[in-house]
Amino acid sequence: MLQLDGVSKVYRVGAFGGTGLTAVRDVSFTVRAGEVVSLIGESGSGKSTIGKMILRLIGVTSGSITFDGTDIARLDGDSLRAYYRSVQGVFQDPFSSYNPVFKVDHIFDLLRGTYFRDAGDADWRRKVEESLESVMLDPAQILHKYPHQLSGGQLQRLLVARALLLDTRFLVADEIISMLDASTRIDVLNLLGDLKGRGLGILFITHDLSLGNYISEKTVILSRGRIVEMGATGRVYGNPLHPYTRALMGSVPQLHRKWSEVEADLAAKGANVAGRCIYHAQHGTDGGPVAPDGVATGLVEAEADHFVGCFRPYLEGAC
Amino acid sequence: MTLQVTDLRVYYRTLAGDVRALDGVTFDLADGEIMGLAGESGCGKSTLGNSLVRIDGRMKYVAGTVRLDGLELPIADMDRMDEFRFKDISIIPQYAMSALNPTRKIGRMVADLLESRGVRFGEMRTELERRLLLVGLTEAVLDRYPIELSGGMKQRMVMVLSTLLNPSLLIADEITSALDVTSQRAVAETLVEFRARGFVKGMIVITHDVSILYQVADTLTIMYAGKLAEKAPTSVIMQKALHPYTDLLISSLPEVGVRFDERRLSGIPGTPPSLLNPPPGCRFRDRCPLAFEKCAEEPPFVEVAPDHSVACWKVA
Amino acid sequence: MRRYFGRKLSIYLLTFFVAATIDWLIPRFMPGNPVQTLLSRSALPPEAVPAMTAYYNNLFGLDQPFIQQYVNFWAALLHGDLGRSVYLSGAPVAKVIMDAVPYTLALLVPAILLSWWAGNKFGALAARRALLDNAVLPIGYILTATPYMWLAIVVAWVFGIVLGIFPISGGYSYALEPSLTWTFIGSLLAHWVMPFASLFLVMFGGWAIGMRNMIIYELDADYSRYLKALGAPSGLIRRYAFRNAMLPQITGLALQLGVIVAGALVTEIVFSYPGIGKLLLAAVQNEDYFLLQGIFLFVIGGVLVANFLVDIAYVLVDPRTRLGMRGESA
Amino acid sequence: MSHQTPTDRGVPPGGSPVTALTGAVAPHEAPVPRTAPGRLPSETVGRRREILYFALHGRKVLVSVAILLVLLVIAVVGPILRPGDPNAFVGPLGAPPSADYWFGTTTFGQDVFAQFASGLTATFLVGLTGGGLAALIGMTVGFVAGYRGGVLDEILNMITNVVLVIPTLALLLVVTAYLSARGLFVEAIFIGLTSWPWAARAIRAQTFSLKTREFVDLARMSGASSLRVIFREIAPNMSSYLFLTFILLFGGSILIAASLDFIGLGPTDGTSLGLMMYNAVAWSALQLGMWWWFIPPGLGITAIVGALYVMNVGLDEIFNPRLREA
Repeated sequence: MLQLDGVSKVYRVGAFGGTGLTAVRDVSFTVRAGEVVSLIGESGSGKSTIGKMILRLIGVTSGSITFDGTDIARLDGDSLRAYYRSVQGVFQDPFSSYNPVFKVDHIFDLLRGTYFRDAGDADWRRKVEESLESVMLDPAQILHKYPHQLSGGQLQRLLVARALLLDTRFLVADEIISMLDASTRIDVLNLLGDLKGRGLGILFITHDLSLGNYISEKTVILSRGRIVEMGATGRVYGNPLHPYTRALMGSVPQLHRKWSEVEADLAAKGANVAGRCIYHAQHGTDGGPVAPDGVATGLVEAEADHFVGCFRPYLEGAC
Repeated sequence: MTLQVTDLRVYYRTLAGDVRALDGVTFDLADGEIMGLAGESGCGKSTLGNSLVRIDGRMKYVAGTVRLDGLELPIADMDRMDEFRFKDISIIPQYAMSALNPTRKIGRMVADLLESRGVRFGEMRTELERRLLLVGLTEAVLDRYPIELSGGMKQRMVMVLSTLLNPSLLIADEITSALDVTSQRAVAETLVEFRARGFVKGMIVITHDVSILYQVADTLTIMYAGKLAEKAPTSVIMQKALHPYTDLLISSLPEVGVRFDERRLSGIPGTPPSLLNPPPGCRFRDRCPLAFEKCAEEPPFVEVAPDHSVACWKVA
Repeated sequence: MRRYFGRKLSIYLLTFFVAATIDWLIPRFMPGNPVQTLLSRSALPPEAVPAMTAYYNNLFGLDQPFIQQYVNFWAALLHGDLGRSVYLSGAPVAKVIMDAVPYTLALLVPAILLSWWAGNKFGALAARRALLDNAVLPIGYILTATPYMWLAIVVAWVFGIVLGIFPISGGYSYALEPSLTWTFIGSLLAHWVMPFASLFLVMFGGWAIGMRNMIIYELDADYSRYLKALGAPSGLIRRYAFRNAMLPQITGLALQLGVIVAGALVTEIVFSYPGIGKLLLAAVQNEDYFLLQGIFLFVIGGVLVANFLVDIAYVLVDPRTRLGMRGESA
Repeated sequence: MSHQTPTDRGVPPGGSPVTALTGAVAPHEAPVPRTAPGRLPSETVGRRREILYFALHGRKVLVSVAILLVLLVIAVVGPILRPGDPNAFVGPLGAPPSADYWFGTTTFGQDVFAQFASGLTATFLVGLTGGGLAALIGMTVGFVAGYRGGVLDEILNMITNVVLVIPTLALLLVVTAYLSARGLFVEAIFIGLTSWPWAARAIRAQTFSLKTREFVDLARMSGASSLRVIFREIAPNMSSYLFLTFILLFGGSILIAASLDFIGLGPTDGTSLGLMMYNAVAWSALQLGMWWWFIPPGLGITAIVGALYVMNVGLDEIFNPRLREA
C-alpha cells in the first residue's frame, strides 16, 4: 500500500543555499497492509526523516512516495486532508506530542475540527470513548486531564486511539516506546501487533533491534541514510550479512547472553562472508549507481527475500 | 565492605509537600563490586545516586547513614562533603555531554579543577594522558574546547576526569541512555575496564536498561517507588528473581529471538503510587498479582539467601 | 571567521545604505517644502524670496533630476561632504560635527566601559550575597527605569544647585579660552563629572541586574553542577559562571548602543555640554536640516562601528562562535 | 539543548529589560514542563497551583500593580479635579507647592499638577500604542520567520538586523523633525515601528524551538493550517512570554517618547511628561531651584517604567520556577 521509490532527502545548510546535507539516499521499500516493517538505524541514520517524509511533514528531494498508487507529493488542501484520514503517525516523546497548555482532549478536538464537523456532541463522545476502549484506556480516567497528569504509556496509547478515530490504514510509529518505562512499553508494542491484525500497515521506526525482531515481518537496516540490508525479519536476524548489521547485533545488550558470546556466535556465522563485499561480488566491481562518497547505492538479493547493499565504508579496503 | 548505606531517606521539597523519593534504603556494596541499579522513572534511583554525592537545595536529607571505607560520610553537610567528593566518591552525571565548561579549553578546566582540590596538574598529566589513550582519546583534546568534541568524546572525557583521582566509589548515572547501541557497548565496557585497572573500587551503575546491567554488573538492585525491592548477584536475579516486581519486569523485556506472533509478552498493569503521600504497606501491592492481607504492612528488606535480599512477604 | 565577519560587515553596510537613503528621502517625501519652511522663518523681503528659493534649491541640489540628486548625495558623502549648516552661517556640517565629537566621546566611552565593568562586578557580587542582592535589585530597577535626562536633571540640581559642587552648564568655564593649561583642563574635568556620572548611573543599574540574573542562571548550568559534584570550591565555580555570563552581557552592549547614544545626546542637552547632543538640539530648534542629516549619518556610522568592535570582542571571548565559523558545529 | 548562539537571543532596549529578559530567555527555551526519565512527575503536577500561589504571594507583582493603579487613578481623576487646559496660565508665577497648587506652578503660572495628570495620560497612551504596535510587529515577524524558516526567515532576519542596529532615536529625530504638526499617536506609531526588532528575534527563537515539538506535527496531521498552528498551538505556549515582551515594549516606548519630547520633537500640542521636563529645562527651572516643576514628571515616568520592569521580573519568577531559587 505504501511504496518508497529511490527517495532521497538533502537538507540545506547555511544561509541562502549553502551546502547540502544528504540525510536519506536512494531508499526504496514497500509496506503492505497487515504488515509491520521495522526501520532500524542509529541516530543520524535518516530513519526519522523517512517517517516525516511519509507523513508529508517534510518534502522529498528526489524519488517518490506513493500511497495506494498516488504520489503523495502532489497532495494539497482537500486531498492532503484525505491522505491524513488514512495515514497517521505517533512519535517518540509522548510529552512533546501534547500541547502542555491544553487538556489531552485537544488532540481529538483538532481532528473533530477537520474531519467530524457534523458529528453531534453525544455522537462524538461515544466515538472518542470507543476508540479509547479499543486501546484499553478508561475514558473516565483519561479525558479532561492535562498531559502531565498521565503516564507516558497512557499518552502513547491515546495517540494511537487518536489515529484509530480516523480510518487509518497506515501508521508511522517513530520510536514510540523508547521513552516509556520498561513495565509499560511492551503493552504499547503489543498494541501495534493488534493493529497489524486489524489490517493496518505499520512502519515501526526504532534503534532497538530486539523490539524490531519482536514485532515486525520485515526489517530494513539503515545506515547514514542508506539501506544496507533488508528482508524478512527472520532472514536478517538469522543470517546478518552486512558488516554494519553484524556490528549492531553484536552491540545490542541482550538479557541472557553476554556480548562476548554473541560476538563469537556472529563471527562463526559470518565466516563465509568475512572481508568480501557481497554486493560487488554479485554485481561486478563497476556495477550499479554509485553515490558521490563512493558507496554503491543499490541492493542485491543475496538469498530469497534478503537484500544487501555495498559493504563500504564498513569494509576494510576496496570492494 | 566499601560502602554501607543504612536507612537512607532523602525527600524532595515541593509546595505540595515532601516527595519521598528515597524512603529508607539499606544496602552494602562490596569491594570491587559493580552494582547495577534499575527501576522505573521516578523510582528514586537517580536520587539515590545524587544523594551519595551531593544533596542540592531542592533535596532534603531526612535520615540514614552512609559509611565509605569505614568512615561515615557527612552527606547532609554540603561543605564538609567537598573533602570527599572527587577523591573518595565521584560521579559521571547523566548530563555528561554538557558537563564541561563551554568557554574553557578542556585541559585548562581539568587543571583548574585539580589545583583547586590541592592536586598538582603537572603531576597528574602523564596519568591523565595514559587514561585518555585508554578510552581512545589523545592528549590533543586537552587543547580543545568542548564544542570541538563529539558527544561520545565528551562522554569519555568526563569518564576519565571523574575517575582521575581513583575514587573508592563511582556513581554512573544513566550514562548510556543517550547513546547509540554501538557507543553504549563501548561505554559500558570502559566501566568494567576502569574497575579492572583499579581506577575505582566500587561502582553503582544507574540505568533503566536492565540488559545493559546484565552485561556489566556483578549485582543487580531493583528499586520501586522510593524503596529497594531486591538485590542479588546478576545471574541469580536473571535466573530466579524473587520479588514479583523484578520477575514481571524482566519477563516484560523483549529479547532477540522472541516474537509477538509466537510468544506474546506483557507489561505490568497499573502505575506506581505517588510519592507525595505514599500508601502504607508494600508499595507494589496495587499492581502485584501475589498480594494478600499481610501486604498492608510494610515488608522489610531482608536477606533470604547469601547476598540476596528481598522486600516481599511472600518470599521472606 | 572571514565569512562571519563578511556577513556582519555586509549587514552593517546594508544598514548604513538603508539609513542614508532614508535620510536622503525624508525631506523629499515629507509634506511641505523644506526650502519654503526655511525661508518662511527668516524675515526676507518678499522680492528676495524667488532669488533665495533658487539659491537654496541650487545649494541643496533640488533643481537637478531626482536620480542625479541621489547620486550626488552619495558622491558628496563619500568625500566626507555633508553639506553646509544654515544656522551656523554656512559652516561645513562635517567640520561642525567633528568639533563636537570629542566631547561626546569623552562622555560616552568612559561611561559605557566603566558602567559595564562596574555593573558586571557588582551584579556578580550581588548574586551571592542576599543582603547586597536585596539592595541592588530595587536600586538597579529604579536606575534603569529612569529617563536619562531626568537623572541628569536631578544630579544637576542636587550637586550643581543645592550643593553647588559642580558647574551645571557647558563643557568648560566661559571665562576661559581653550588651551593646554592646568586651569583649563581642571575646568574641563569639573564640567565633565556630572554628565558622566548621570550616564554612568543609568547604565550601571542595567548591567548589574543583568549580570545578577545571568550568574544565577549559569550557576545552575550543567557544568556548574558537575564542578560542584566534584567538590570544586565555590570560587572556581563562580569564576566560570562569571565568564560565561559575560557573553550575553557583551551582546547586550551591542544591542544597547543605539539607546545609549541617544541617552548621551539628551544628557548633553541638560548640561548644555558642547557635544553632538547639544548640536542636535540646535539643529532641531533652528530647523537646520543639513546639520540634522549630517548628525544622523554620523551617529549611524558611529553606532555601526561600535557594533563591529563589540562583535570582534565577542568572537575573542567565546570559542563557540570562533569554531562555529569554521563550520565545525551544526 | 540550546541550538541558539547567544547572539540570537533577543535583547530588549532600555537598561534593565535588556538583561532582565536575557536572563529569562535561556530558561524559557523550555517554557513547558516536561517529565523526562528520572525526573519526578510531581515536579510538574503542582505547577498550576504554584503559579497561583506565587501570583498571590509575589510582592513584586502586587507592589508594581499598586503603583500603576495609583498613577492611573491620578491620570483619570486629575482632569476632573483640575478641569480646563492644563497649559493655561491660571495661578501665581513660579509658586512652590501649596494647598491650592499641589505641585506648584511654572514660571508662567501653569498648574504643574494639571500638567502632570494629563501628561500621565499621554504617557500611558504612548506606551500602550507604541508598545502594542511594536509587540504586534515583533510577534508577526517572529512567528513567521520562526515557523516558516528558509529564505523568508533569512529575509526577515536581515530586515530585523538592519532595524536593530539603526539608532532608532536618531531616525525618529529626522523623521519627526520634518513633520510640522505632530500628534501623540504619530509619535507612538513611529516608536512602535522602530522598537520591535529585539522582540521579533526573541519570539523567533522561541517559535523555532517550539516548532520542533511533536504536537506541532500532530496538529498538521490533523489538517490544521499554518495560521492555526501558529495561533492555536504555538502562541498559547508562549503566552506568558508574549505578555512579558509586551510589558517591556510598553516601558521602552515610554522612555523613547520621553527622550523625543525632551528634544522638542514630541507632540506639538497638548502636554506630556517629557515636554514638561523640556520646558522646565528650557526656562531655567534648574537654575531657579523650581524643583517642583521637573521632579514630578521624571518621577512619574520612573515610577511607571520601574513598576513595569518589576512586574516583568515578578511575573517571570512566577512563570519560571527556576528563577525563584536565587
